[in-house]
Amino acid sequence: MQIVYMDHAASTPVRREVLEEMLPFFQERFGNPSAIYDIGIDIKGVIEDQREKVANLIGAEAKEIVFTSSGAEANNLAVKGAVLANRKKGNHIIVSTIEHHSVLNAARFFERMMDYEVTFLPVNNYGLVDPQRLAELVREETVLVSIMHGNNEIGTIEPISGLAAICRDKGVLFHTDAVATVGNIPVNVKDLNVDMLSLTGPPLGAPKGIGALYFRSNTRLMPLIHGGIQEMGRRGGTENVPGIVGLGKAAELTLNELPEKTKHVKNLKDRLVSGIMDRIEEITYTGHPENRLPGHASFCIAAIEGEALLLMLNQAGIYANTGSACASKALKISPVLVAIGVPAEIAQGSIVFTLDRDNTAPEVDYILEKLPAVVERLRSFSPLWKKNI
Amino acid sequence: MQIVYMDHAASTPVRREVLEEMLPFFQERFGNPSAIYDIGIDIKGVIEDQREKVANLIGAEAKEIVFTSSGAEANNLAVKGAVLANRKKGNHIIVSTIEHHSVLNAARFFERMMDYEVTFLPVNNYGLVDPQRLAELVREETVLVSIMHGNNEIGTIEPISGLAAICRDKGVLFHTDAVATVGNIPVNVKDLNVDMLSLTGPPLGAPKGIGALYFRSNTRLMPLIHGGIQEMGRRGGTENVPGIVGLGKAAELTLNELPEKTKHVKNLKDRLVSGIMDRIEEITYTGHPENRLPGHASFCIAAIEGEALLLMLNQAGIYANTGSACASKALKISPVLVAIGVPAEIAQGSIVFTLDRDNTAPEVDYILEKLPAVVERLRSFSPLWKKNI
Amino acid sequence: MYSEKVMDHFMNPRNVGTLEDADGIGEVGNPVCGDMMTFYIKVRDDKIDDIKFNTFGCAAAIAVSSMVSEMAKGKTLKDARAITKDSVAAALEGLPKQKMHCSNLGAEALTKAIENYEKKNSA
Amino acid sequence: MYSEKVMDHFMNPRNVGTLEDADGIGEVGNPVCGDMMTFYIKVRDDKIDDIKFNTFGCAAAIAVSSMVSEMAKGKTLKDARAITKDSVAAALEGLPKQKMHCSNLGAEALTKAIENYEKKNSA
Ligand SMILES: Cc1ncc(COP(=O)(O)O)c(C=O)c1O
Ligand SMILES: Cc1ncc(COP(=O)(O)O)c(C=O)c1O
Repeated sequence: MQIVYMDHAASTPVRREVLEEMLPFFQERFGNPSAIYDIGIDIKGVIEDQREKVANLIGAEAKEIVFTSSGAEANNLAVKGAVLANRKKGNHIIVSTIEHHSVLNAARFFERMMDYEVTFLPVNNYGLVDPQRLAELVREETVLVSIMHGNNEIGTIEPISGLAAICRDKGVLFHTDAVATVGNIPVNVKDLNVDMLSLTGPPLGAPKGIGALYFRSNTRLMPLIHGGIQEMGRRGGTENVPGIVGLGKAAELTLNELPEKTKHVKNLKDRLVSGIMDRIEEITYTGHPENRLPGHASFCIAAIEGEALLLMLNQAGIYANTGSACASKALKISPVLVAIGVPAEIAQGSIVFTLDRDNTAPEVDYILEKLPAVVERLRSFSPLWKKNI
Repeated sequence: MQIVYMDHAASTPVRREVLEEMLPFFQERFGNPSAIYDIGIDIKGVIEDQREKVANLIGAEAKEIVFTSSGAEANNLAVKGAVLANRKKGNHIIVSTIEHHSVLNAARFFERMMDYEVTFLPVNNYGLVDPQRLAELVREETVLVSIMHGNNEIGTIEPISGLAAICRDKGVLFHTDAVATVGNIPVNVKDLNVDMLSLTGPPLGAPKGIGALYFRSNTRLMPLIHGGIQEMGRRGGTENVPGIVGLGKAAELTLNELPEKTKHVKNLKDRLVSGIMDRIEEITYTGHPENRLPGHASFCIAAIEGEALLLMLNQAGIYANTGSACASKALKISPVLVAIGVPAEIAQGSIVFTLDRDNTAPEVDYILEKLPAVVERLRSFSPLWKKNI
Repeated sequence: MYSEKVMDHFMNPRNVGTLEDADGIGEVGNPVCGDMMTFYIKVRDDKIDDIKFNTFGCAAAIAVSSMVSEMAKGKTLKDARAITKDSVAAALEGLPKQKMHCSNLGAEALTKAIENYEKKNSA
Repeated sequence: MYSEKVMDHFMNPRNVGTLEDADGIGEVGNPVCGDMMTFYIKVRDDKIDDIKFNTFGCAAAIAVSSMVSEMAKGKTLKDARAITKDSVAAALEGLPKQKMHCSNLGAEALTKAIENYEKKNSA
């Protein structure tokens, strides 16, 4: 059976070149980077080289990068680390309503446990935050604003540099979760004008278990994982050396190949989107039509439910994602779809395709062949579908 | 040149069988375990199998294991997670003076930032905590007691089950950092009677970047990394699948091979210790002479300094560790050596050998040949050595 | 996640459709919650002579509907009413915990259709 | 961490030892802090004719002592006094930041030995 994997936002295989680079660090080059003898110093040097490569990818300096175990850890370190290190400044945090759980729940932690106030900044129907609204909400006691760069569910890219500028002007720290963008579009911390930025390995072809936080030098940051002097005292624990090597190599490859990859996935995505919109009626393309991740195509299809759709596609060898309530462990519709105002019954028919460099035009065509038939079949069961009423 | 690596407490190479088990999970089996389609469900099942294996190694149930990125993260999750989840109970924490930085600094975080009181429980000259002293210090407001199982610098094993029983009687949560013991001696959470226990991958032959926390079911725990529903809501972030697979395999191997390994390293260690004590004068064997990690040999050698000793041994192909001030980035003597009452100038001559399954008798003999000569040479430079005064 | 039986009934649901001249119709659920089922029955000699359904919902909801329709077909109304969420789930060789409410919906929709028939015929 | 030069002077320190009939002795540091150096000098014609040292300390401390002894040997007292922590570090092709205090100790111990000599001879 043909297999077409288009759920790269959920997971991406490690690139061959990346794995090869990592392999020696499991067994032969296994030394502890904190050790003072030659094999420790060697590994320490390797880590610093990777820090440089990751910094290069996003226009930062090596000393502004701290390695973490995931995007979620980077987000928690940014939110909790910055808020705790600036407790005296105030007790107000602003996040958008479409943030990833790791940002939302880190902010809510302060609300529930520590007497902070959290303002949830709404978005419009495209998922865009309104800079003017942000400017109105920032106040004296605001410690941190966290607004994601690219949204993983609807693909929308936020106007970060403008948002960050507002905060910079008012002396408020600005963090962006760039987990969905780094590896998919050019990201430059100077252009974005942010104080902190989170990223993770898999979108770059690095393994699970490694991520990083950029923090502008002089940004005060309380460690999330207290411990020894690793990561300039910002994160305790023995370093995940193979993971760091993988992230470094993947960053280096990405820097070189990004323009080509972006073009490739955008072409495929455009073909997929127009093909789907042509073939399926009563369908909504969610998120911003232009300001979006190049390989991200998200829809809501009326009268059917996303989990059923996904599993029928799975039977046809197609892998995608959904924000439907039934597909979530909490049986709740994606808060992102709610935030952009999709009616609940329409949001149930959510489906998301995320493409990467290894996807091909025949794969897109395979989806264009299978998806309409699957939708038609599910609609033929549905009491909501017009022909059945 | 002969290479003799005896710094296994700092780092241990990944076992071949473990790496082989991990490899398919970087590329072929790369699915996201939260995904609802077949390849996601497959990976989810794999993770639950590993959880079972790790639980088996320490006599726990699978649902009582949460995977972390390191021992330090497990310690932070235990200390911060338990203290925050039990804020109403009180604001007093007890830790021993010889805890790892990740426990000490997590406790100090509450002292500095959150109006908690931390009591540092002293140890005797062998590094042992006094149960009666603990019983006196536990009080109404005590939320958590954290005392390590085995100490990585002096090898001493604490009488955890007795200490935990005192806390259990008084309704106080008890955590033990078992990073230095799991993989080196049998560890059973029921026998130890603890509520929480931290472990990490490398001592088992698993890679860096993976660890775990055992928490007795019903133990309330606030996540350290907030996020989605991964790890039963106790730790957000995409799971480090290859790392988890490595830890599971390593736990399985360890369970089978531990008695043999323990015997092997203890024999070698005994040969090393008696050989060194016979050959070098004015030397102290630190830590408890019997109640200690089987492969752990630690000394303080008078009139010389540990970093110099380590580097001269390094030139002879021998890898060891030290708690001397000059070898630490903070230029401070190991607080553990201070805590057991070693005079500062003697503590400078600290040296630690930690053995593992791949060490051999000829390697021990090589050290017995080289070490006395290196010590003699450094003493020949030393203004503190009796022959030079 | 799902048993083979669930996947079979999801991929090839039995008795899908509507009955123009249904004797009873039962509808439960709500698209806002993600699940909605409509059952149609024809009754003859106090037995369920024919049964059809339309379902909007997840794989479990569709499989449950199919299984309920299969279990009910040919049964007396009394026996059909005895179909419970647990007997449906058991016939499907189990359902994930968070999907048990789907099997409840199925039994409920069938019961509603029977009640609808009885109400019409008791008048 | 250490330059090759440091490692060379650490592994093969020059001028190790004591001088029984030293003209000046300088001692700095403290074993409690992990570094202690004693320098012995013989002076002839206002020049350092011979120099020896004993050092307790890390590789940097030993290398620094060796380098200072080599730099000082044969120099006039005035020139020897001009040896600074930076010139020692430079001669060693650099030292890690947290080890710079070792090179300071070396220069200081030499200065103390010279002062000790001068004090004795000014009496
Ligand atoms: C006793 C002890 N606890 C905790 C840790 C931290 O473990 P990790 O390096 O996996 O974070 C160590 C590491 O050496 C240790 O020896
Ligand atoms: C936008 C966004 N932020 C954060 C995360 C969390 O990253 P990780 O899974 O590496 O913890 C994700 C994961 O999908 C994401 O899409």
